[in-house]
Amino acid sequence: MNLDFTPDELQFRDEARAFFAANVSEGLRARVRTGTRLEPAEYIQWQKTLAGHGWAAPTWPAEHGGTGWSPTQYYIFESESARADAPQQYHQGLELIGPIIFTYGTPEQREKYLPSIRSSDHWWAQGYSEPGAGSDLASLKTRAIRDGDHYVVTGQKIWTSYAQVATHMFCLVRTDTTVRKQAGISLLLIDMKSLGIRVRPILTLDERHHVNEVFLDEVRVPVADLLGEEGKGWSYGKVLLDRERGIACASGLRLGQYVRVVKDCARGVRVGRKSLLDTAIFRDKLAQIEIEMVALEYMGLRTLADAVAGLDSGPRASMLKIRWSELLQRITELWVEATGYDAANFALIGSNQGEPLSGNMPHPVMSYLHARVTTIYGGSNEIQRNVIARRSLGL
Amino acid sequence: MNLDFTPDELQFRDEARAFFAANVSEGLRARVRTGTRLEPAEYIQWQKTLAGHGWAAPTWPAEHGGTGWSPTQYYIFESESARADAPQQYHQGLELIGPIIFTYGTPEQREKYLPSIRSSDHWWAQGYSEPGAGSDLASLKTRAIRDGDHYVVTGQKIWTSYAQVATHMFCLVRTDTTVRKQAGISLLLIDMKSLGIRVRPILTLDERHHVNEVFLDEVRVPVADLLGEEGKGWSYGKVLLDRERGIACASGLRLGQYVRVVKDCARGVRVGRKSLLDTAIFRDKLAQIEIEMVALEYMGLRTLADAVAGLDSGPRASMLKIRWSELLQRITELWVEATGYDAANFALIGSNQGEPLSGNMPHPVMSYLHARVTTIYGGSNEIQRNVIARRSLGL
Amino acid sequence: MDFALTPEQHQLQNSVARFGREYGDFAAWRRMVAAGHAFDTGNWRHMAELGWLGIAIPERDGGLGGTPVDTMVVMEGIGCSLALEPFVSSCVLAPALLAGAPVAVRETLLPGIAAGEVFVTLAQAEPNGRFDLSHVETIAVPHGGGHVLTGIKSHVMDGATADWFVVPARTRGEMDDTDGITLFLVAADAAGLVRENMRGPDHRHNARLTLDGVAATALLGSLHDGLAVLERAVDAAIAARLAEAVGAMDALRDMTLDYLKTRQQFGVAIGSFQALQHRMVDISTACEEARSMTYQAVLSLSLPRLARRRAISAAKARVGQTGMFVGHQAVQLHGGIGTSDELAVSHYLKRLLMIDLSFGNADHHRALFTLAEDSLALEMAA
Amino acid sequence: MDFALTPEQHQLQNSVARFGREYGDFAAWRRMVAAGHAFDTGNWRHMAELGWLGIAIPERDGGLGGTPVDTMVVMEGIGCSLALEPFVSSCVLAPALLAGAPVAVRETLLPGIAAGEVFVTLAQAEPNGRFDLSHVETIAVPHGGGHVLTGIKSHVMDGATADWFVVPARTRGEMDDTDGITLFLVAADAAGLVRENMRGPDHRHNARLTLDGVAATALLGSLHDGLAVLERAVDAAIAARLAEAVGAMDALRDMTLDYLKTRQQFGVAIGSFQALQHRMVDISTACEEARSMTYQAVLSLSLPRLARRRAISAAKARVGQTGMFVGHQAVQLHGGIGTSDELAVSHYLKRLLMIDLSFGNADHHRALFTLAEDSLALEMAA
Repeated sequence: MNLDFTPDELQFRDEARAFFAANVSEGLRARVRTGTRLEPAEYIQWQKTLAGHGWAAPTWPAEHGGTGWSPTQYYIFESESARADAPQQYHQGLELIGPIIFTYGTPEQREKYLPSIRSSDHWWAQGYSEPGAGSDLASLKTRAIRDGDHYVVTGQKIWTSYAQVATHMFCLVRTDTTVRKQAGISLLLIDMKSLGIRVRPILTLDERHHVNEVFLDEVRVPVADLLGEEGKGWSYGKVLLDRERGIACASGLRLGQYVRVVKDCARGVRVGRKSLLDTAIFRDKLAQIEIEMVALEYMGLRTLADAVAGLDSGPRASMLKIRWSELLQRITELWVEATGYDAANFALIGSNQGEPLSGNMPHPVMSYLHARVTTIYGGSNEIQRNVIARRSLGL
Repeated sequence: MNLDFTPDELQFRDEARAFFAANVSEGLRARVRTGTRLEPAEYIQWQKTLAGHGWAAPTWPAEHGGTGWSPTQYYIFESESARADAPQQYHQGLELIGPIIFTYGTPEQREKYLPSIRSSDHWWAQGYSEPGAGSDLASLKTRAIRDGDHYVVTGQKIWTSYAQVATHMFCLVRTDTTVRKQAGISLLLIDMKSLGIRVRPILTLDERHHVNEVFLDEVRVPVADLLGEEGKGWSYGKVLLDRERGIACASGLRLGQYVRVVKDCARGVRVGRKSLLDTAIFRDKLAQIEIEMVALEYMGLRTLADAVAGLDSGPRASMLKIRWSELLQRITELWVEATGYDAANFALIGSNQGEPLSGNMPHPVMSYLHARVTTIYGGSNEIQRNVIARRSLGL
Repeated sequence: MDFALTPEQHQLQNSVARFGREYGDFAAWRRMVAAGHAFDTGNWRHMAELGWLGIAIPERDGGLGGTPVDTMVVMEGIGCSLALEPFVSSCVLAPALLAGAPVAVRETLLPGIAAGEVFVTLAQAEPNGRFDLSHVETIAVPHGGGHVLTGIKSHVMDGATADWFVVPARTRGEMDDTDGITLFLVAADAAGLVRENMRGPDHRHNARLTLDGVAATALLGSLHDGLAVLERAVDAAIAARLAEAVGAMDALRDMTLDYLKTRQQFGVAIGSFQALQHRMVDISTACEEARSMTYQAVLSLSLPRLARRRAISAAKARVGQTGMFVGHQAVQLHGGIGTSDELAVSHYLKRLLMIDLSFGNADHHRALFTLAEDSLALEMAA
Repeated sequence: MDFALTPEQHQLQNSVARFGREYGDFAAWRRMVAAGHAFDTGNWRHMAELGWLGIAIPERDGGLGGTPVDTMVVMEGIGCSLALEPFVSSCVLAPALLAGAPVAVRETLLPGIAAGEVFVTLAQAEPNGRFDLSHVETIAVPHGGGHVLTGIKSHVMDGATADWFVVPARTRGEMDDTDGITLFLVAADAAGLVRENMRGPDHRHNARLTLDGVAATALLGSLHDGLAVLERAVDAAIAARLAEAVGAMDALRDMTLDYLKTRQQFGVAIGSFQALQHRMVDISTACEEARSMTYQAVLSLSLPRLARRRAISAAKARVGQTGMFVGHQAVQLHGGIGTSDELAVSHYLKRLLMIDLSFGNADHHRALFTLAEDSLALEMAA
């Protein structure tokens, strides 16, 4: 049992550190430090920067154009990235469909889709949730009817992130309505330019547009874009859900960025003759969060080590998702608290409408509001607890 | 809407205050301030003091020998009692069976039992829980078979407080096994001197003996000691459970005693050059508890006002039980925390075994341990939440 | 001792509820907000006609001379319907701040406030003051028989639409001294006053003021001695604000309970899941706590200072916490749809967030509670 | 980077588990405790034979020269079986405190400790010192070539059965100075030493010492400079203690899960109720957190001081909290039976309570964490 890196790993760490130092501009760094989601163009630019260095797909095997890194290298990469206030990569193509394509896809599908995911020339959206199928994905209703060489898809998806800019959507559809629930569900790769697709923006509570409703009205999808076997889409979907939680594990490393921002903020706030950061109560709450983050970090490291050793890490991925999202919410709550009355400044109005606000506003409030989503998406924390209780505790 | 007392009520408050000032000896006060349960002899003595003043049964109507007070007078009585560090009355006879006897009992039963409850010549124990029937009381198994003028009772009760000193036990028994669950349950008043009763002490986690197992082996109970109608015992039982929660409402007033004790304790503990009470973090935690106690107090007052007005207070009684027990646990946890390393001093050993410890030990730890029971007894907090969800929220 | 409303208050409550039904349409609210309005002027006129705007104004000044309980009844309705009208600032806080003002000022402002034609608010918070009422850096210096004011007031509730500001400024002493604070009346269009308008996440229109030698219209109350009036007025405003929180919390509770009963997942209503049931119970308990705390806060306004301060700070801290709990859990239990701007749920959360912040957050008020508690203990001992 | 045990450590773990099965009978434990024994001397002898008592003692001093991970493996087993043996005080803390002791002292004590024949513990806590290691009022004055000590040590872990005490005393400076603290060895039967023995709620036998001109047997390490050694030894002891907590927590988790699956109410196993399922998940998560924290604490012992201090204090705070959570919830989910002295559940809770308290509680270590964090930041900036 040890936490030491090998000489090779240390060398890789230095390489990664140098890469981030050279490639994360002060502007991008500042942008990341606002704590809010990047714009698609920013994500794409960063992905191209990584691709230029051969680091487009840190979790993919080399044979599919990935870096072929060990889990430890991936951990080093992610922690150096977080340390440098570099952006996270946008994950839906890279983590949620890419691995399915290289695992279950045909050679043609791999060739057609994988390079564009790495280069971010394609932007993938996830078409899973439906108005009546949120936590209960297996009850989804979007129909795909075979018609010659095509499926004709009709239905409605919701909470589709960035559908407004996506070039493609991977989509769970029902190809057989005679069987129950999970059976009869297939996974289609759909070109967003197809006729019959309509995207309706949904404004979220942070007043931003990143999710959508997607209406599919007799959309014709070539049978060649069926992923894997008909009726087995559900099983691939479960792999996706598991990977999505894996992402949450890496996200844990990013919490440190928020803590740095909260500390900077609190340091600048005066309470009497002290800075807020030096008041006992505030600092104690922050310390509590930081300590819980250490626990999260080491739970993540143990999960990583299990991955290196090829072991099943049991329910720890779900636990990480729960703990990470709860901590993110508490950090952003503390951030809003630190800002004091400034939190009321969401936007200028009147003659200087649209101009930026002072003191990093409204980022703390936007981050706080956006963080409310993290205990809901990717399998709500209630669902995660159900899953742990059933699968791991046998209840 | 106002919180003012009438002139009569103010006069009563002065009377109560004077009574407690005159009748709570410094020794008794100190005993109450240890925060641990009194011994039966101490309860009995205090009950006799109250009885001597005509205040034996503050919640009973005058026609049954009670004070006939309004709910407001009862509130005044209880708050003055708490303020003076007077003991609470032992409630099982007074609150859990007395009211059933005067509501549903025969004139003979009233005459036989009520005066001795008030004078505390009888000590009543509650025979409800069984090893297989804790939260699920309706599944109790103790049988009572009619044999002439007697019931013959066989079975086992558990968690019976003070059965070792009780003169009587009110006991739920199954008189009909052909019907399901609640039906077929009757309430018997059992003389603890009856043949066939065996009491086995259960030591609880605070290392004290106040609960017991009670084994009943063909115990003959006169039919005259059936309370109310055969098979209706369950409905009286529900009244008891509701009253038990009502007691919790008054108990809320007692939390202030604990807070005073914790403050005294913390004032005497040094942290560097300060007292622990003056350190920001400790004081903040205490303030949080005190503030929640204010909320509890006013929820109690609203419940009281509803009682005065003859209104149903909905789920508030269950809410009070939940909040009171949670707060008591947090106060006693803070008390233990305040004591620091002294909390490890539970008892002297060796040559001076049995001698008292310094610094009020081991009362904080005993109180803390005993408080664990309060979220379990009288309908566990989980059951209370079920009840609120079903009855009040319609879930 | 009772918590019942008088028949008149019941009537007011019914009238508030009717008003909510008539004007409290969320789709209309969203359209209004999208159009950039600070609030609905039609609503405001109607409130004025119903006499509500004068409830906290003495009869001699053209108001109804109502009690804090009357104000509470109105504010619950406002909270319930997410109304953005500047009731607390103009109709609760301002009249209390003007309690000791010269008759001429009262005659000018108070009937106008009651009629809904004049808007007054408090400009207290300063950049380095956090939540402390006695932190006043803004300086007032005598000038031509009056005073001119210089300083920054960084967060002025409802400041974007106010005609007048009550501005605490320092007339003597050091930064955090309790002595030497004087209240001044400043016109929104006074020379030297720069106003930046900002909307909150809750869509309220607030402002930041920069005063550079601004001539005060009047001195309110007595020189150097403004803190006591300020503190009392803020306590009255807090009590009103908490009633708003109670209204918002109850609304969230009701819509969440309704959602649990109707939303189907896994073939059943999600309200059949015990973990969600227990959460819903905790939401309901939080609402009961907040209501109880608000009652005691409202009823404390007539008590001596320390008892009032203890009660108000206890309530402000706890209602803030329970409000955030209910807001967060309402969003969580609604799931995805709860995070949509199109549903009212998250707007209530944002309003509760701003209420938690207003007049100082829970940490601040726990500290004030402890101060009051210790002072009361000393008083008792003496 | 890996968290795997070596084959030897796996073997040790198996041996500890076997030991637990053979000796860890709760009924026997209760009988032993009822008979007033501090611990099971048979167990202790057996542990000595297995070599465990010398794990943290260098080979040159007659020990096995093991790593903190080896100690962790043993302590987990101790926690799991509620063993009361004074392993941490005599076999972890004492060897670390004696690291800089004269050879003669080491030769006298360490082989005896490893053999289970000598018991040494630390007498650090003082009545006014709370949890602060640098709070030393006990005075050591030179006398006849050595020192005599006067003061009170109010809580000495396993002090009732110790033969020797390591006593920090002040040789210069003021009460809370970090400089001027010197470690002395004092015999339990030294003249002028009064020992009051007390058992804890967890049935450990501790002591309170009053020293009135007690002659020290030896000075350990260098004069005035004892704090660094003390702090390092305490950190090693904390890491061991946390492994004990992890063992106790896992045991509680397992017995609670088992209870949920077997206890029937309302005609079903109570583990079918979702609210209890979710609680059980939170218990399991708390156990995972505690284990992760303990690993990082154990692995931090070789790091530079500030990094070690940060890691240890983070772990001590969090394991304390998660331990109390698991203890409380285990009792709660067991219901009435969980509060009975006859069941092991509440004894684990009491042990976890005492572990939370030992070497300073969560509040104390959050403050120390912040200190280390800030110092590390300064170091990084420099």
